[in-house]
Amino acid sequence: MRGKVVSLPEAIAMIPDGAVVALGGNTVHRSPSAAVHEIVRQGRRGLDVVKTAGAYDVDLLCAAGCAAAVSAGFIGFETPFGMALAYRRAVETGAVEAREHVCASVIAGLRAAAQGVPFMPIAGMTGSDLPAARGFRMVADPYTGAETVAMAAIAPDVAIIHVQEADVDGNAAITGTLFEDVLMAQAAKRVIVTTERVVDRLPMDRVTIPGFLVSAVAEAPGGAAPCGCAGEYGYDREWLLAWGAAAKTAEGAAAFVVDRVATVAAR
Amino acid sequence: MRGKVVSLPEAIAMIPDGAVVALGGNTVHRSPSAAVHEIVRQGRRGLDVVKTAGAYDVDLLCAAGCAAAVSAGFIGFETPFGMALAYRRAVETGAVEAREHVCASVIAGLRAAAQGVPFMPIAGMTGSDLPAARGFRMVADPYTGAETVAMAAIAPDVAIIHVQEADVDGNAAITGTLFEDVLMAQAAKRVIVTTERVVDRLPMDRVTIPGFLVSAVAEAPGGAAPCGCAGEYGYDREWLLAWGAAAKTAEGAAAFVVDRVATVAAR
Amino acid sequence: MSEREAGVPEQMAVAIARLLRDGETVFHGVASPLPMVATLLAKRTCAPGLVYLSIAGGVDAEPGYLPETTTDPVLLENARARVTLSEIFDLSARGGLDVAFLSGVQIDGQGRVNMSAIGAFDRPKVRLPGGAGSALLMPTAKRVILWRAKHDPRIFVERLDFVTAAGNVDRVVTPLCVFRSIDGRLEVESIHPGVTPEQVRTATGFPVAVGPETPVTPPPTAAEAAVLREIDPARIVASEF
Amino acid sequence: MSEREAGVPEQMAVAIARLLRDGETVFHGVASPLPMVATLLAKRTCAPGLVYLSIAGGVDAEPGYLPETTTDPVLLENARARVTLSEIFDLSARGGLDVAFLSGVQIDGQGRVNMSAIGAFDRPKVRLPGGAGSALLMPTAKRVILWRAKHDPRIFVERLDFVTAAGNVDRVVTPLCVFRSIDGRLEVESIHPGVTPEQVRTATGFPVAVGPETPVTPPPTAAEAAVLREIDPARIVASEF
Repeated sequence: MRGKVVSLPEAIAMIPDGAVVALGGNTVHRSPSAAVHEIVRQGRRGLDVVKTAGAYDVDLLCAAGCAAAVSAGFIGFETPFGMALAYRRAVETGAVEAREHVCASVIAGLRAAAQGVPFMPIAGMTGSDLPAARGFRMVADPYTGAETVAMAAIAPDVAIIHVQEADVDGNAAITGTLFEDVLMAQAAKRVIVTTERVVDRLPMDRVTIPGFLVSAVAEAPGGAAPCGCAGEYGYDREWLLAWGAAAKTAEGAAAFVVDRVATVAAR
Repeated sequence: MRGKVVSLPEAIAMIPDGAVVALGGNTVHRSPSAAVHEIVRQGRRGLDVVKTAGAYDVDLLCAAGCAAAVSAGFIGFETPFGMALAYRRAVETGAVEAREHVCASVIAGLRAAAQGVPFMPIAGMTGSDLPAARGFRMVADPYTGAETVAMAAIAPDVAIIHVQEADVDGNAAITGTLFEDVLMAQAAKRVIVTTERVVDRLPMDRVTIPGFLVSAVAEAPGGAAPCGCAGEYGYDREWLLAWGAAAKTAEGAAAFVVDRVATVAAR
Repeated sequence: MSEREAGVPEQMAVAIARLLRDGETVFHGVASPLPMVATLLAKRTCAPGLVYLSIAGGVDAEPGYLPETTTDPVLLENARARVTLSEIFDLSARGGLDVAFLSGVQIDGQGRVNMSAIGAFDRPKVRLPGGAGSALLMPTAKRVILWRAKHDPRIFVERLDFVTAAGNVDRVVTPLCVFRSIDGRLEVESIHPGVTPEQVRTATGFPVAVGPETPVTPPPTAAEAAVLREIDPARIVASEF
Repeated sequence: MSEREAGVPEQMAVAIARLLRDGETVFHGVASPLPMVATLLAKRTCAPGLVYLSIAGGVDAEPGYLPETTTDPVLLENARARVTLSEIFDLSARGGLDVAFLSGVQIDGQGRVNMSAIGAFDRPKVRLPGGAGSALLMPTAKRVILWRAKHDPRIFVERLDFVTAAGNVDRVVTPLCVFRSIDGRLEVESIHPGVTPEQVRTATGFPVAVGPETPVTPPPTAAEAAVLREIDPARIVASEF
């Protein structure tokens, strides 16, 4: 192997404390869990985690003390797995700032960064307390005077995207739902791709993220687990339920992080 | 056939005089030429034609008196075929208004419409006389005060997209370069798809425009000609050179329109 | 007998499905088993031409089985096309989405929702998951259908701790009843079979007009029940209970 | 002997190719045969790791033949990935595009271009095609390389009728010379073999410092010439002449 391929620890070592880190995937699907586990192992601190809808990844980063802020539209597991209790506790104790977004406003902020403009107007939001609570400002259309909320650009320092296949040059192929991963790759200053498999060469029409946007490729078989990875494996029900049970208390969550993540080499 | 399938004349009959009409494709590639020929035959008037980079389609609509305005970044044939002489003449005589854009500002305007916001900030444009000449206004980022040009939304009344394959429900598959066609389909109030072939059912990953955005599908084999259609046929060099020669004079262009378009049934 | 055993999930699913009309574009997001089942049911019964969109990106998916998580890749199976969540938000933002399914941890008498915080937003007693797409979808989708698998006065409140989203709420479907938004207020449209007006009144934190004259939600027809059994043999419809 | 026969196209192509650096992302749009050939040449010579983007959407396409029209679908052949023009504009807008190739009907001494109109913009004597992407690309791409296959004082003018675009012009390559932008002014960097300083001076409508001391553009090397013959046997490189 050559090109942009590095080990997962090498890839994660690129991320400084305090970085704005966008995570691909959605709830318990195609999250970059192996990368998140490695972030925990490396003891990264002060991250601002950007995601539309997060679950295990964000919850774990909160439990392990890696996150200082979470910029997301929704943080919670899907129906069988309940709430994100570590995230909730971290916000309630003031350890983590909940920068609540609409999923669509995360998208708008990423779009602004991807398009090289300082902000993006966004529809809707009327009647919501969010703009006032979050300091979202209004902008007037210079042609009609019509007002919309303006979302400030969100340019992650790093986007971490887990994919099914990538080549050594970083061309990456996502199977199944794309979520906001392509947009994250465009908006971020650097892109780390973790991949189930490094492959020789992908047909053009399979590539969802072009290699020239990608800084590093790390092979991470099973790298979405315990979340699912379309076409590869489903989510790990036992693991997620165990996490949900452990996360009921700070002590339980801490023990889980030590036992199943911090002291265990990459799966 | 059933679903959204109509004849090409029926599809074009949906377009009223004075409509804002976005045309897919780019220069001499995958333009909806059969639809343009039918617009000429039906004698539509007063159209505002939206395109990033147009050639034969826009030139012909100007020659035939169908266009009142052209909103585009570039109107000209590619190297072997020279300038768009009918467009040029129509603008010089005042018959057609050249609403010159940057290709990127057409995209920004379509994005605003697609995203349901009145305008879109756009990077660049500094040092250009275009904003002043075209009345493009500035907008200040409400967070930093940084100023960018604001593009007013461009919501075409109709987008006409020529594709290689579509099913009866309007799911459409473009082979080769997408150009701005998907965005046009999102921004437009109605979408007319002309297709080389109506097919039974397309695999999900082949579909570039989902059928729920499409109002009508018209089968038009050879429907991009004399422009090329990726994977199907190249551009018709003889036709384009003949048009270029005819378009040198108003009389020549008029005769060409009568002989090769107006009095000829759909190819 | 639990609500789950008593067929309340099925009652809710049919009540929701009947709200969907042929040809509408309909969207649900994460953690939405009831809307998923109801939409697939509607497509097999009252609204065959409905366009079914989900956060998984499927357009008119025909999943081989129903998943517990409604972001699941199986919701792309046999889809006619694939769209991104961004495209769905855009569709709604420009007025092209007919129905959005949303929910709330708290729901008030105007059909507004709180998904953000109990207590102060900045220093919450309970931090909630967040409103996902609701602050964009509720004001822009033509109709919003809210659902909750639980109906008690801590959910249906007089006053929200925080308004995460507000907008075009049309109906709210609960285990007890269907609310309809009339002139910006939720009114009880029908109560489900076996539910008393008193139950609805005491379970609802805002004042509601309900009495013996209130219509009863028609129970699932034999045909609806049969389709439900066919598309959802594992009773994912009951997973929220 | 015409310029075409004298190998001027090849001289221009190698002069352009040598401006490209390994690892750069490089874009050309419509009607750009010289940049297309030069970029493919650079990738085979001085800049193997260059990322070649075109309006056809190909990322590092390896076309089986070179097309006359540079929006041609053959420019997707053997590409590593496919991008849209929108994505390329975005890339440039956010500072990620290293080199954009552009041209002008008129070019002034600051390297600004007019692609819009001769005469008044609103009532033009000659309506021109329009600047395509240049008003976005010129201020945002890190470097802009202009080229024209013709060099006369009606093209290289003291004063533009209209400034369609202005920005980060680095070099301008013509049949006679290479201009370099220094402190915002075009200066003659080298004149092509066989061209006299006087020819450059009289062909240029703005004042230029050129004389016997002006360096001569190195002619194509044997290796460059061989690669050119291999990738462009039909001499598409000469199609603009």
